[in-house]
Amino acid sequence: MTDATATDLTHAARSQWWDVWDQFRSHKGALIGAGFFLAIVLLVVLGPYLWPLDPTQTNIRSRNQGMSWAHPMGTDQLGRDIFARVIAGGRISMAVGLTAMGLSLLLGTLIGVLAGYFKRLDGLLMRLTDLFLALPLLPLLLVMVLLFREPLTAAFGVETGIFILIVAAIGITSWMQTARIVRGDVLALKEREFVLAARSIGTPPARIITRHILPNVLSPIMVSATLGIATAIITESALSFLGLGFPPDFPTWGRLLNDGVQYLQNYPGRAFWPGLAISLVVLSINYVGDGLRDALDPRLRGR
Amino acid sequence: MLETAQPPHHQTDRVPVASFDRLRVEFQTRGGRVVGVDDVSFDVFPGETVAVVGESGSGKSVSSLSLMRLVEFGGGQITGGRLLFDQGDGAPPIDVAEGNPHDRRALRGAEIGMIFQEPMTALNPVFTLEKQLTEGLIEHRGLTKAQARARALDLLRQVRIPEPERRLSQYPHELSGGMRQRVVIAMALACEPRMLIADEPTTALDVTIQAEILALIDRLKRETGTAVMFITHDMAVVAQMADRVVVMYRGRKVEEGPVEQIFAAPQHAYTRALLAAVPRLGEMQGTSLPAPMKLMGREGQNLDPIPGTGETLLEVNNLTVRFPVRGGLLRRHISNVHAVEDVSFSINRGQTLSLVGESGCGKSSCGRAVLRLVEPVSGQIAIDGTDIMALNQTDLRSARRDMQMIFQDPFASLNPQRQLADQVSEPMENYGLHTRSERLDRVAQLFDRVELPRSFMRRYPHEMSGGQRQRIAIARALALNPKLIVADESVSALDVSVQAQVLNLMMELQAELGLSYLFISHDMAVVERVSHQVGVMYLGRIVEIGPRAAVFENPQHPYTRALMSAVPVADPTQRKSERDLNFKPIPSPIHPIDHAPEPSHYREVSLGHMVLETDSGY
Amino acid sequence: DGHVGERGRDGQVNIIYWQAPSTLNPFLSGGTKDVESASLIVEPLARFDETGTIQPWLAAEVPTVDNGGISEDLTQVTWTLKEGLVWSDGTPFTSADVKFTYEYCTHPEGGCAQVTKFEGISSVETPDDLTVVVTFSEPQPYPYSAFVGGESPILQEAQFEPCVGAAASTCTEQNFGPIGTGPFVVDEFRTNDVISLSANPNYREEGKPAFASVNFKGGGDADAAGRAVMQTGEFDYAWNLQLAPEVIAQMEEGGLGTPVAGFGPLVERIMLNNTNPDPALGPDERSVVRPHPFLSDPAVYKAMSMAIDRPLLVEIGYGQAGKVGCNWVPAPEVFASTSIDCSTQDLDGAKAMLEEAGWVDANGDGVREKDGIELRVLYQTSTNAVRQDFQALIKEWWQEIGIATELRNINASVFFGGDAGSPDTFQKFYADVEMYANTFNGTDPQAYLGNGLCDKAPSPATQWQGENISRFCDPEYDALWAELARTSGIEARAEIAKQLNDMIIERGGMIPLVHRGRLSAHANTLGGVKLNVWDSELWNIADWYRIGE
Amino acid sequence: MLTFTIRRLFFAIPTLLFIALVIFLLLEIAPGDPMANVPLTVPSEVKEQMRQALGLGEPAPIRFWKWLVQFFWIEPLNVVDALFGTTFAEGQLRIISWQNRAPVFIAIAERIPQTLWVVGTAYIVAILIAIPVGIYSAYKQYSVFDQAGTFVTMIGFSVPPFFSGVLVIVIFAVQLKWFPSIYDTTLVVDSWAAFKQQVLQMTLPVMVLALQITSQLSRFMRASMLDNLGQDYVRTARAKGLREKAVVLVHVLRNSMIPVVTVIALGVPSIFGGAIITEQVFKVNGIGQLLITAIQANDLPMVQTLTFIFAVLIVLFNLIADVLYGILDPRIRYD
Ligand SMILES: Nc1ncnc2c1ncn2[C@@H]1O[C@H](COP(=O)(O)OP(=O)(O)OP(=O)(O)O)[C@@H](O)[C@H]1O
Ligand SMILES: Nc1ncnc2c1ncn2[C@@H]1O[C@H](COP(=O)(O)OP(=O)(O)OP(=O)(O)O)[C@@H](O)[C@H]1O
Ligand SMILES: [Mg+2]
Ligand SMILES: [Mg+2]
Repeated sequence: MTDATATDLTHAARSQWWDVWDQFRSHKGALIGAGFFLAIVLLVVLGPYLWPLDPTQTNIRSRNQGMSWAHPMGTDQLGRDIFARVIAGGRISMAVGLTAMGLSLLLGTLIGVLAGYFKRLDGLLMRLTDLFLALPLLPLLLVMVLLFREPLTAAFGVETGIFILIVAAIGITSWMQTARIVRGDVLALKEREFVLAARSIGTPPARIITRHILPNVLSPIMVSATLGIATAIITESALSFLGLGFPPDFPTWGRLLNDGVQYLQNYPGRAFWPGLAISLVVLSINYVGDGLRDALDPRLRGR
Repeated sequence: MLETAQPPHHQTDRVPVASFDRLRVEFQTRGGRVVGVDDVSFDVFPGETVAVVGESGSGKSVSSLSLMRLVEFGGGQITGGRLLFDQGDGAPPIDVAEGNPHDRRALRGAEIGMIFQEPMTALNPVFTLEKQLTEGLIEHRGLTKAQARARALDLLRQVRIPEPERRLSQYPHELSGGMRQRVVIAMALACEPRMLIADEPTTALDVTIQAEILALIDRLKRETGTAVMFITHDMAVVAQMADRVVVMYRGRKVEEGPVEQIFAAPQHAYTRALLAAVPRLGEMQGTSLPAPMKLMGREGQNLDPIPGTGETLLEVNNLTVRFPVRGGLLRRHISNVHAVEDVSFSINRGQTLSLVGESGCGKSSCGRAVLRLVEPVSGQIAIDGTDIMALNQTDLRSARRDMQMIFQDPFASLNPQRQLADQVSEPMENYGLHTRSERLDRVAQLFDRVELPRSFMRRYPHEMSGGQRQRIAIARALALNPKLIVADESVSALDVSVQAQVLNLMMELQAELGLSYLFISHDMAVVERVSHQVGVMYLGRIVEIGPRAAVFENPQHPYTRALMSAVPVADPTQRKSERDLNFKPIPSPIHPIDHAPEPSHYREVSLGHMVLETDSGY
Repeated sequence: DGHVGERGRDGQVNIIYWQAPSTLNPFLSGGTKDVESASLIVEPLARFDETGTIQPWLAAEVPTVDNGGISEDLTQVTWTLKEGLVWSDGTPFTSADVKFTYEYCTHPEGGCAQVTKFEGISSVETPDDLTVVVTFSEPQPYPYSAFVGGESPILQEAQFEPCVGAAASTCTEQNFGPIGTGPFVVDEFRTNDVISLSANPNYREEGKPAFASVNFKGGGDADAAGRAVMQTGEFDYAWNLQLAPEVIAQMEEGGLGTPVAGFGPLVERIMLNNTNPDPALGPDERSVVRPHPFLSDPAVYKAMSMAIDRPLLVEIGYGQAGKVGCNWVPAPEVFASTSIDCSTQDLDGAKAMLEEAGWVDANGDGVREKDGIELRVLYQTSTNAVRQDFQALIKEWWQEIGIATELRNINASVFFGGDAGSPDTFQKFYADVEMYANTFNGTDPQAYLGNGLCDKAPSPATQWQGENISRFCDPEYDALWAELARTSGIEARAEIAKQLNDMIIERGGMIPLVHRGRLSAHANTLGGVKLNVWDSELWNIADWYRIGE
Repeated sequence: MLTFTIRRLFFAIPTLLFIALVIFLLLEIAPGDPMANVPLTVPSEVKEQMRQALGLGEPAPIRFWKWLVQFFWIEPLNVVDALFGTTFAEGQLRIISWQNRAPVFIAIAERIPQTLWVVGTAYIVAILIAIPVGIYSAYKQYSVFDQAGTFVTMIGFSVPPFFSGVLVIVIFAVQLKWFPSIYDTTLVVDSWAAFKQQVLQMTLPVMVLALQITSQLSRFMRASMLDNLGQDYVRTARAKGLREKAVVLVHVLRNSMIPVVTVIALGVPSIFGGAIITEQVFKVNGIGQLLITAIQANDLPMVQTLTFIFAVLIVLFNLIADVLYGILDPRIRYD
């Protein structure tokens, strides 16, 4: 055995994240997905500098144009440049997706870990999770939007206010799955010997959670995360569809897609481009998620 | 390599059932092609047991799976050699390695039966035993359901499963590990195969059950003339079972020969090292103190016995541990698992007390209760005069500095996500000892101490072998300079050679640092090697406790005797004659909440050698 | 080709309304979808035709002063019913049913949505089975409100008798299946989904309706409804296609149906706040205290109006279904003022006007100011794609003439919800300008023009109820309106109405934008459709027929 | 098992009451008014009168209590009356919708058939597609089929139904004219032709919905199969010489189905809840559309009742999923 691992010993000592990266790199789909995702992120972040057209600038003389050099994705019914709108929409949609996912992960992980680790809290927190699962999402979202939209827009301005609201609405209604998964994993981890070992060497509970439990539930959390971004983007678009999302003068991918649906026959491009953007992001994120799951699983990495 | 070595009863006119001919198997992995076995050749004759031995990863399983053509399903590929199998109908043997694995289906189950290592997972959890037993019969023998059922009953009787009718409708989880393994054996035997492959069939089992299973396989071989290929890394089992032995090392066969020859005059250096590492029951007869083992290829070993001191370090009195069982509509506490029942013992400074006993008898619970990792129901625990039971959580935490634990599974007891140095320094960090750089120095010293290169400090557990991981666990336990270490099955999961190294390490540390161990194990040979005192546990109670020599040489309690007789001895000349080992099934440790067990009463046989007089349920 | 023949010869007609009817009792809802679907079944005494002319329906003739139906002092109207009318269940239709309808809707606990139709009536008498005498407490120069039009049909007393007052809401069977005199009877009513109807066997006209059954589907969106008529041919008639003009054009290329437009008095307008909406004033003072800091200056609101390119708005938002709107009351024809023209955008003129009035951009931030007051407006409306397009465009134009605009849009159900506790209703008007559309029922604008009266302004005192949203207040206007209320004779009334219309626009009540029409579509095989915006669109369904190949 | 079920049912009652309260409070504090859809031409005093007629004047706790009584007592009595012709519930006020002033359960009963037809069929179709796809993808992991399957399921996961719905309408109803674009809820299936018509009108919405459900289910199925394919008992089964088909479709499948079946059970409430957007796009006018119109019209009794029914179903199916788990997996024994 010692001999068998002799070759192992010659490897230079490396950090854990190098290993993860190595494993990730060997997953072709994940690598391509990550590439696409990065490209999209860069585009929406740097887009406004590279493509200086104002997404809200109307131009009546060039309405409903097709693809051209001046307007790579054409223009809409008020002559606004769709490319600029897709970029601007992406900023909001991606930001919503990422932060809503972050919030839902934070909640889900917190509740999952607490419920899994502290037996006394388990019953209470799991009933809470049940409650949220049983609460019908749509009316809940609706009520939240109707209720807090005005105070928040008053306090933070339209954009930030509604952003906070949508992110909170999506985050608060989507953490339950994560919480359940994390709790299950924590329950299992708690019985693992290394947690017992940590207890026997005097590690306090808080440190056991942060050092021993959390890193080991990272893999399911990451998978929830990647799915969460996609769901959040889609939920935001569904909210827009039902008239509950950002105000109509804010381009988001969901809103652009929704507006474009009416013109599907006249100007298919109007629905196609934002639709493509959403699909690309979801696809790439899912592939990244697949790769991450493999990369974060020590069993796979150990081989 | 050693083709000249012929088994005594082997006549040249007999045809081997299976012959491996320059077998080579490769695996396609992410990291490229890996050779599993290479150039392996040996024969298996009817009515003969060939033991294939070697450390973990040496290619034992891969060879056997190749013969079943199952290796392809695990991503392997037979890239060279032939696998001749004789179907016994006078026709020339067929080459199993040809064709695609699906075409060899007729062979599997019908001609070759296979028993796997893990009885817990080898059975499909959602089907009844009847379904799993009859499937193969219906498939290969074309029996009707009723016929198959009759045969299944027959098989269960053959493997001595009580109440076979009832078992047929049960699910695997309703059976104990030993029974499950019998079912697996019955399944393998269902179609009366010409050859039986047993891949570590007893590694996961208790000694008592192991003895039964081994006897069963041996009897079947003799009665039916089946050829048996027996895979194991346990030399004691080999000595008991094999007619011939094939030794494998890193994917190659290094030695082959009759069992007596292998044990008496091993040729290859690896075989010699392997044998030297095996603790043999009875080896220590006549001595009273434990001493490190002599290992191959190690110079300047200090093999002095370890005397310890006569000063008491740990004193445990009337320890009782119970786990509540909830039930009913309101999930009220209705009964208790009596895991540890009125147990008393003491450990001297620098000495080792071993607890032995079958799975579930309460050894781990007892060890954990000493550290109050599980809360005892009652009893006194005093270490160095400190009353552990009286401490509050804060004081308990600081008291734990004196007591550390090493666990069974070195893979499970290390956090897979943290670097080794961090894990070793964690206890010091917890108690705020030393500065960061001092801690690093200390970790480096500890690595030296457990004989690991310092370059390993930035590694992760998965980058280590099992033995290395266990060393890390020991280093971590040593970090706080404890007085007592509870070693819970610390070497059970390791290969023999590694096990010997770790045992030696522990003993050296004891000699140098004056550590005391509470050593928990079910392996009698290991216990004999390391302990000053031995306690035998049964159903939560210590049935016999005393100096090692006294307990091993003069066992008084019937359970201790049964246990001793079940242990296989690593010596083919001392084969146990076939007796019907008849162990009673262990009664349930669950009692209603108002059950008040009798206190334990002991009879002193000789100085310090106590035997339980109270009814232990055995 | 189907014009004449026996009843029910043309099989089924399929109608789609993208808003689904929730009840067939128009007195309980007031929603257009409910009123129009009910008009297939229950009918009024008289109704308006496609030109807005009143026509006798269940009455033998329309009462006028000339034919003696209206008393000289304008306080009594006598309706004479057609003879031999029967309900669809075969029982005779009598004046008692008319009187019952009046009692039903005016019951204080009934929650009748059409109760204003019966305002001013002191009694309804039935001297005989065919005569109904309606007495008003004051002279009514225009008495065609009660029992006229699709919103005020006659219910059967025998059926609705148990449903008066608080019991109205428990009468599911009646509300979902009223017995009427109209061309169709209800077979099945599924709320918010679909209504199945079949020809009324007792319908008063021989050979009508031509269709044996009606499938009235509701729900979805205008897009799908238009597609179902013009592109897939699944339906014969689609109501109110509020769609982008180019989408309509594309659908028309499907070749199966034709869009038809009709114009009533519906006007999309920007209301100007005549009070000060400054948040600093606090909720009870906001939009109560006069005047507005800068909107009271005619130069400002006139410049704002001149800066708007209305033809473009029409083209983008409504196409065929819109016209440039310069008036508050754009229809009927006789009441439409012609004195204001607003169809050309004049940005330079607007700038000049502001300049002249002293609004200049002295500090160079692009916003004009005067006496320390900057021209910054908060422009709110309900959430709706076309309205937000309008907002975007108008904001740009106003920016160009130096008026900074902040846009705000509010969920329609809150904006129009009338919840006195919400700060966002259109009635509270906590903004400088707001945009929405409004109209009136029937053809007489008197009540509608009354929305400009001082005492109709919403305020905390009235729990923010009241229809004078812009808080326009001008004693001259009030006096002129009182005169209108006393004048009879259509010409004279029209003259005063036009003056009132001009007055409110010239003096800063509102900026009309688009005169909106109703655009519906019918299949090319459906004959007899006459789009009527003054009454139910389905008013003449009895005359509809299938055009043979 | 029985005690487990009983205990869970027992605990469900306070949970449900609490959920009912939460829903009520949420709806109560949300702004919006049932009169918002009444045209502007109706003066505000009239609207106020209509509000009073809806019982809006009463304080919230009384309305909640009334609703509870109506939901848990009067409505069940009405069901009894309808079944046995009794008159227990006569004269008792049922839960009345604010939109049309009719008992909400009448509308709900009308909506259930089409929701079951469309969403239920989609669910079944999705299961029938997803399971084989998942099995095959897992069995041939990283094969072309698996990769293509992954790609398609991801697309299905990422395309919102309001887009895919209109897309299939434009393609199949407008361009090809194969299927109708608007669902006819009055169609009675009493003949072969009507059945054909029903199949035709269901095709598009079922297609759109099934794509989504398939996407998710097949992912689950694949993961679960992969988990089980590596288990030891699979090797045992092969060592017995069973056919590969038997190994995969009997041994592995049965184990893999355990988590998937519970996922399927947990998804059943969504059938009743309807697929809001898809129903809207195809005018199916099922439960989902009822809910959304009720929300838009601020019809609180309807929203409250529907959402609560939905919550009940979720709680119930959570329990069913747990029980199913116990039944399918002999290792699990709830006490
Ligand atoms: N599926 C696989 N993929 C890659 N390599 C494999 C696979 N199975 C076995 N191997 C490699 O083949 C070699 C032989 O493995 P094998 O399982 O035969 O060992 P073994 O002697 O049975 O060990 P153990 O005692 O641990 O069971 C090892 O180096 C192992 O890493
Ligand atoms: N946390 C627990 N809750 C309930 N019962 C427990 C718990 N831990 C152990 N037990 C029960 O207590 C008894 C003793 O268990 P323990 O783990 O001490 O046995 P052991 O001798 O260490 O066995 P093994 O050799 O398998 O490790 C067993 O019957 C076990 O099922
Ligand atoms: Mg092996
Ligand atoms: Mg143990």
